[in-house]
Amino acid sequence: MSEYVIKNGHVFDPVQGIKGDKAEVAIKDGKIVEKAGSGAKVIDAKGMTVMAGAVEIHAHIAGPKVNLGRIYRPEDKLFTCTPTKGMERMGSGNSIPSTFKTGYEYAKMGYTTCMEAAMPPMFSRHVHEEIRDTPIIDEGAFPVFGNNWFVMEYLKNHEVENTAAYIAWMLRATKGYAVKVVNPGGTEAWAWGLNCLTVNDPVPYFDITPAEIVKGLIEANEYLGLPHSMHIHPNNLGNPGCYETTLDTLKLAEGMKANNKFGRESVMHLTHTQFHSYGGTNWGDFESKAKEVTDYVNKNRNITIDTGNVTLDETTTMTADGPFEHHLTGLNHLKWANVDVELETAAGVVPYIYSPNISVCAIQWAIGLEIPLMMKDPMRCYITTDHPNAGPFTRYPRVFKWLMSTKAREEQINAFKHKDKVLTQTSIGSLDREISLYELAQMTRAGPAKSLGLGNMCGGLKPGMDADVAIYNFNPEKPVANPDDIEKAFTRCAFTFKSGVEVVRNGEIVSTGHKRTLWVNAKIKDNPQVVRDINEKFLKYYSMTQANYESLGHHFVPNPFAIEVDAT
Amino acid sequence: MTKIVTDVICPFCGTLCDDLEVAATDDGKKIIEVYNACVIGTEKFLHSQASDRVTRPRLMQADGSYKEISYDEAAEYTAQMMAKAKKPLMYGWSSTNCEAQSMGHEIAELAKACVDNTAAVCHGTTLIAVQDIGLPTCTLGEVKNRADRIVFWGCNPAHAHPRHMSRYSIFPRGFFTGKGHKNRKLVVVDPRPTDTAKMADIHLQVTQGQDYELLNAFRVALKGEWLPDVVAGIPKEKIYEAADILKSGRFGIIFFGMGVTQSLGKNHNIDEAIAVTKDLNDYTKFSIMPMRGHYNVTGSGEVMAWQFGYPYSVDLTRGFARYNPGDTSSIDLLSRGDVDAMFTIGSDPGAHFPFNCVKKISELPSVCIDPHLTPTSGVSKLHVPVAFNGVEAGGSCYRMDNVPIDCRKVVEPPEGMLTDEQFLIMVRDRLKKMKGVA
Amino acid sequence: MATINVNLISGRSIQQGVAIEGGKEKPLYRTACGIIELDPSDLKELGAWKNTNVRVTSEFGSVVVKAIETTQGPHPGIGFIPMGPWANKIINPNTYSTGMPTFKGTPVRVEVAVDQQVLLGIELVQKACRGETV
Amino acid sequence: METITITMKNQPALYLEADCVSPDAFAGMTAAQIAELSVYEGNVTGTLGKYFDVTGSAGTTAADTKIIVRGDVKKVKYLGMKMSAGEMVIEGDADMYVGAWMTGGKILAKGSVDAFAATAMKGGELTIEGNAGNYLGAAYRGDWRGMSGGKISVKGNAGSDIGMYMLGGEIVINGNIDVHVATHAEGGKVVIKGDAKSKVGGQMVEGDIYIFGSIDIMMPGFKPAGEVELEVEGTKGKFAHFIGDMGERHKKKKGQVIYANLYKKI
Repeated sequence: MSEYVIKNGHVFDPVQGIKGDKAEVAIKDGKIVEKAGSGAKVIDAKGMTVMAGAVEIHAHIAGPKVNLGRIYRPEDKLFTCTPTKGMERMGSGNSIPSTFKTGYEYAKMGYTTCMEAAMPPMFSRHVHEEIRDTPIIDEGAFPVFGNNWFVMEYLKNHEVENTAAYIAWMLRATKGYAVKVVNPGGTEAWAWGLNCLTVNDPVPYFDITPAEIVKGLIEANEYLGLPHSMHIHPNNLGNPGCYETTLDTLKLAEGMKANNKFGRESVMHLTHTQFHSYGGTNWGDFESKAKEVTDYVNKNRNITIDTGNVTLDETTTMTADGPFEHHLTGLNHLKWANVDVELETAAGVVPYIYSPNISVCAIQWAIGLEIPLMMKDPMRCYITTDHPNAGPFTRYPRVFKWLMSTKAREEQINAFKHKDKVLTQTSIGSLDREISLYELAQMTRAGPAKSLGLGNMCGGLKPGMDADVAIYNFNPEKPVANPDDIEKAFTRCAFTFKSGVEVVRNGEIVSTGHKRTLWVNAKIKDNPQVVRDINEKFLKYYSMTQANYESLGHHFVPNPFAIEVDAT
Repeated sequence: MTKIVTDVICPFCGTLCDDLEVAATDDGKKIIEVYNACVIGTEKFLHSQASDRVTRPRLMQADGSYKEISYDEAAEYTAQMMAKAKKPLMYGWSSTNCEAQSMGHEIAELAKACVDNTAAVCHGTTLIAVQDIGLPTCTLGEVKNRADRIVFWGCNPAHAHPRHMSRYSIFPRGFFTGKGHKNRKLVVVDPRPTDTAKMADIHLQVTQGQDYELLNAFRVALKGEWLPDVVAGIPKEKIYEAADILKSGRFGIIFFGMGVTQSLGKNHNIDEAIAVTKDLNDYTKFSIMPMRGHYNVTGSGEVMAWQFGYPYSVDLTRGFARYNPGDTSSIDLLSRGDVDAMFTIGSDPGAHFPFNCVKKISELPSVCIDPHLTPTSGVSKLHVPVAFNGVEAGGSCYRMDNVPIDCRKVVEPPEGMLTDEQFLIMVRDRLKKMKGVA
Repeated sequence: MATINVNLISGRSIQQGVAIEGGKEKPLYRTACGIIELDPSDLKELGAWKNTNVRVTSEFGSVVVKAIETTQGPHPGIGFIPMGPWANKIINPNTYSTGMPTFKGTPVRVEVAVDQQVLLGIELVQKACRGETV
Repeated sequence: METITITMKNQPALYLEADCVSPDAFAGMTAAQIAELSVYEGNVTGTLGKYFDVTGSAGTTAADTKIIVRGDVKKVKYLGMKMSAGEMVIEGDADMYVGAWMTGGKILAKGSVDAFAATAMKGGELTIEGNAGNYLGAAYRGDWRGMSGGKISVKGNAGSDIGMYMLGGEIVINGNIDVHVATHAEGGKVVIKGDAKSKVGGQMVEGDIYIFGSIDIMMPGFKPAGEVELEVEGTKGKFAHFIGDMGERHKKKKGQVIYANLYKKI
C-alpha cells in the first residue's frame, strides 16, 4: 500500500486538539502514522484545510424505502442523470441518488463513514445489497427496534436481559450496527391506522407505552455495551408543539449512564432535532423551541443530537414513522407510499418542496440552524439533513456556509417571502455565532465518531487511526470574501483518502477504494427462552422461514468489519 | 441414500414460497421428490432434470438448423453483437438472480443499451401508476396477521399464485386473525367467475375493460355521493354494499393482477385502485399489492432502480439513464423498429409478446439465454442454455412484497453448464476489451 | 359456416403454468394454451361441439386453436385463451404509449376450422415469423 | 427574423434524437455551425449535417430565429424541445416529443406528430394540422406538474391521455380523441370538437372540459348539474353540465367546494 505525507496544510483535529496549525499528516498501510517512510508520496496542502474524513451519523441512503423513493420518482432525475466517467458508473437522482452516485458524492465532499439510519430487519438483505453497490465509503445500518413485537412483549414485563439477547441476535442476523427507535409504539399503532403522539399513549394490544419502550431499550443497549447509544426519532415528529414530547423523551434518559468500552458517554442520541423542536398550536402560530430543547441538552451530558437542517430544496421525505407520512400527504397531496413490515416496523415516503416562499419552511430552516448555534458543546451536536428528509446530503456544504457565516444567513433571511415572520417566530436573527473550522470538525468528524463508538478508529488524525483524510481548497488564514466560497470549497475535496487510499483528487474519483460494511457482533450468555421465542414467532407469524431470514451470506456483505462486544 | 434440503425457495411466481423441501441424491446431482410446492413449482424442479435437456449453446445456421458451439464462442458472439449494435435491447431478467441482473447492467452500461424487464408486459403499468400517486402497501405477513378484508381485483391466484391464499391471504391464522378465513371477507372483481371468485363473499362480475369506472364508483360510494344506477355492469346498490364492507374492516388489502394492468385503462386502473386504498385509510387501515408474476421481476426492478434510478424500461443509449414507457419500453421499441439487436435472458418474449414484436425479434441479431427451449430460443440466432436459477444456482431474489430472500442451490447443474452470472461475466470481460475499458 | 364475435382476454391458468415449466416444445403446452375457452351459449351459437378446432381472427392476426367449454364460467361474450403464442398472435398490441399491449379486450371472430391443425408453440412462432399461415 | 431551413437528406436506420433543433440552440449560429450540432441515433453521436442539409442563417436570439424542417422527419424525435421563443415549421409528419417542455415561441406542425408532444408545456403555441399522438400536453412520468400554460391546437384527432395532470393553458382538438383526457388535472381547459371515448376527466380536481360530440361511457364520478348556454371556441350552444370527479379530493374557496367541470354539447 502506498505511503503519503500531507504537508503544509492547516490541520483541524479535535481528537488531538489541533486548531489550524500547519502539521504533517503521514499515512502508511491504511493508517495514520507518526512518520511515513522516505519514499512516501508528498501531497502539498499549502493554503488548504486538512481534516479527518467526515462521519455521517444519520442518513437514508440504502434500502427498501430509499429505493421506493427512486422507483416512484422518475421526475427526481429528469435531465440530470450523469454518464459513465472514468472510474465512475452512471449516476442518477437529485434527492435520492443512485447507490453509485451516493458513494461518489460523499467521497467528493470528504465523507468516508456513513450510517444508514433505518434498516427494516426483514429487508436487511436489500439494505446490504445497496450498501455493497455504494462505492468507497464505509457504511453501517441501524435496524429499527421501537415497534418490534419481541421488544414490546419483553419490555412490557421489563425483561431487559431478554431484550438484550434479542437485540444481539438481530444485530447478527441483519449485520446491524445500532439500536434505532422510530416513533416508539406509534408505528405499531399505525398498523391499525392509529398513532402514539405522547410518550404515555398506550400501544394498541401490546399494553406498553413509548416511555417504557425507550427506557427499556436504553437499558438493554447499555447492558450489551454497544458502541453507539440508543438512537431515537421520538413520537409526534413534525407537529406544532411537538417539543414537549421531545423534552419528555429526553427526560427518560435521566440518571442513565453509558456502559461501554468505546469511549462513548451518551446513552441517547436524538436525531433530526429540528423536526422535534416546534412550538405553537397550529401552522399559523408555529414557532421555534430550539432554545428549550438545546437548553435541556446543554445541561444533560448523556445526550447527543444531530440537527436535520432544512436546505430549502425539493426533496423526498422517508421515514419509519408511517403515520407521519400519512399525515404529510394529507397536507401537501403529493404521492404517498407506505410499507408496513410484519412484526417489526413500517415506512412511508412523500415528496416535499421546502419553498422559501412558505413561512413554515423558512421557520424550519431557521430552527435547523439555531440548534447547532445554541449548542454549547459541538462534540455533542452533529450536522445532518436527515437526508433526504430535510434536504439532500449533497447540500452539506451549503449548511456549513450558513453556519460559518452570519452574512450568508442574513442573505437567506432577506430572500424569504415571510422574512418578518421568520424573525418573530425564531431567534435566528439575533444569533451572531459563526461556527469555526475546528467546531465544524467536531460537529462532522470527532463528535459523531465518538457517539458511534468509533472515536478510536475514525473522525480524527491521531496516529493509529484509519487514514481517512479530507483536504479542502480552503485557506483558513484568508478572510472569506464571499460566503459562497465556503460552499464551493466543501463541495469538492482537493483530495480524499479512505483507509489510506487516495480516492478523490481535484474533486474527481480516482479509486473506488475498499469499502467496508461495519456491524456489531455482540456476544451474550446463552438464552434458551429468547431462542424459543424466536423459533415460535417464525413458525406462527412471519411469512418467511427463520433459516431464510437468518441467511445473509458473504455475497451480501463481501467486506465486513465486525466490532466485537462481549456481554457474556 | 437421499438428503433433504429444507427452506428451499420456489423460483416460479412472485409468491416466492420459501418452505419447500427437496429430496436429492447424496451426490447432489438428482432431485427425487419435492415437498410443499404447488403443482407448478414441483414441475419446475422436476423438469430441470429432463433427460432431453439442451446443455450447450447452439447457433442457428443459414438453413435454420442449429450447430452446437462452446460457451467461449457464445460469449464472443454475444459481446460482438452488443458492441456492434447502435441500440441493443437487453430484455428479461425476471427469472434470474440479482447478481446476474447486476452483471447484465454492467454490460448494458458498456454497450449503451436499453434494459427492460418483464414488468413491460405484466406490472409495468402498475409502476407508472405508483409513480403517479404512490403505493400504500405492506408485507405479506401483515396480511396473514391482521387482514379481515381481502380484495382480489383482476387476478386469479387459484391459478397464477397457487399457494398465495393458503400462505398469506385467505386461510392462514395469524396473530390477530386466529380464526383464519372465518374472520375474513373476500371480495373478487373479475369479468369471469374464476376459481378464485367462486370462494368470494362478493363477486363483482365487472364488464371487461371498465375497471376504471368501477373503481371510480367505489371512491364515490365511499364518500356517499351520487352514482348512476349501473356502473360497469354492476348495480349501484352492490357497489355501495361492497364499499361499506371494505370500510367496516380493521385491516384490508387489495391484491390486483393483469386483469387491470393489461385492460383498457392500463396504468389508470391501478392509479384509481391506489386512490381507493388511500381513501379507505380515512376510515380504517388499507393496503394494496400487485400480484407480481415472475419470481424475481421485483428484484430486477429493485436493482435497476438503485443502479440507474428507474425500475424498468431504462434507455442508456445516450450514455446516461432515461426512462419513459411508451418510448423506452420493449414493446414500443420493437413495434416501432427502434432497436437493432435483441438480448433476452430469464424470460420468453417469443411466447409472451404480441406477434408483431416476435417477428421483429426474428429479424434482428439475437441471443437468448434460457435453460429451456422456448419460442424465443426458437427465433433467436443464438441460444445459450444455462443452469436453472433457484434449482442449480442460488442468489438474491425479491418477493412480490419486495421482501428479499436468498434462493438456494439444491442440485448441481449438468456437467460443464454455466450459470447466468458466469456467462454474463464472460460477455462483460470481452466487451470491456473490445471497448478498451480497463 | 357460423361465426361468432367475442371479446378476447388472455391470462394465466394453472395448466399454462405447469406446461411452461414442463417444456414449451412439448405437446402439453399446446394442450394447455392452444385453446379458447368459450361459454356454452357461445359454443352453441357457433354450432360447434366442445373440443373442435376453430380459427380465431382479429384485426391483428389469426390463429387456429381448440375450442373448449369454459372451466371458469359462465361468461357469455368473452373468449379466454391462456397467455402464450396462440393468444399473442391475435391480441391488440396497442400500448397507448404506456409500454403495455392490450392483452385483454380484443374483439375477435371465431369460426369452426375442423380440418385445420393447432400447431405446437415453438413451431407456431417459427412458421408465423416466416410468414406462413398458422 | 432570420430563417434557417433543415432538409432531411439521409434517413436514420433507427430513430434520430435531434433535441438541438430549436431556435434556442440555433440562435447566433451560422448554417455551418448548426450543421455541426450533435444528434443521436441510438448510441452513435453524429452531426445534424450528416442527416440534414442546413441552409440560411439563425437570428442572434431565439426570438429572431425561425426554423423550417423539410423532408421526411417521421423518425425524428425532440423537434423544438425546450424552446423558449422564435418559430418552427415542420412541413411533414414528426415523431415523439415535438415541443416537449417548451416555454414559449410557436411551432406549426403541418403533418401529424407522435406521442408526448408538448410534455409539461409552460408557454407558447403548438399547432398541429394533422393528428396528435398519445400524451399530448401531459406531464412527464411521476410528475404532478403537467402543462401549465400556452395553447395546443390540433386540426385532426388526438390520442389517449391528453392533458394528464394539466394545471393551466388550453388544448383544442378539432377531431376525436381516444381514452383518458385531463386525468388528474388541477386546472386548464380542454375542448374536444369531435367525439370522446371513455374515461373522460377521471380523478380531475379542477379545470374544464368541453365536448362537442359524443362520449361512449361517462365516468360515474361526474354528476349531472343542469344545462348551460355557452360560447366555446366561437360556437354558441346548449351544454349539459357535469361536476366531478366526485370521488376525488377538491379545494374549497370561500367555503365553496370547487369541482372540475365537464360540459357536453346537447
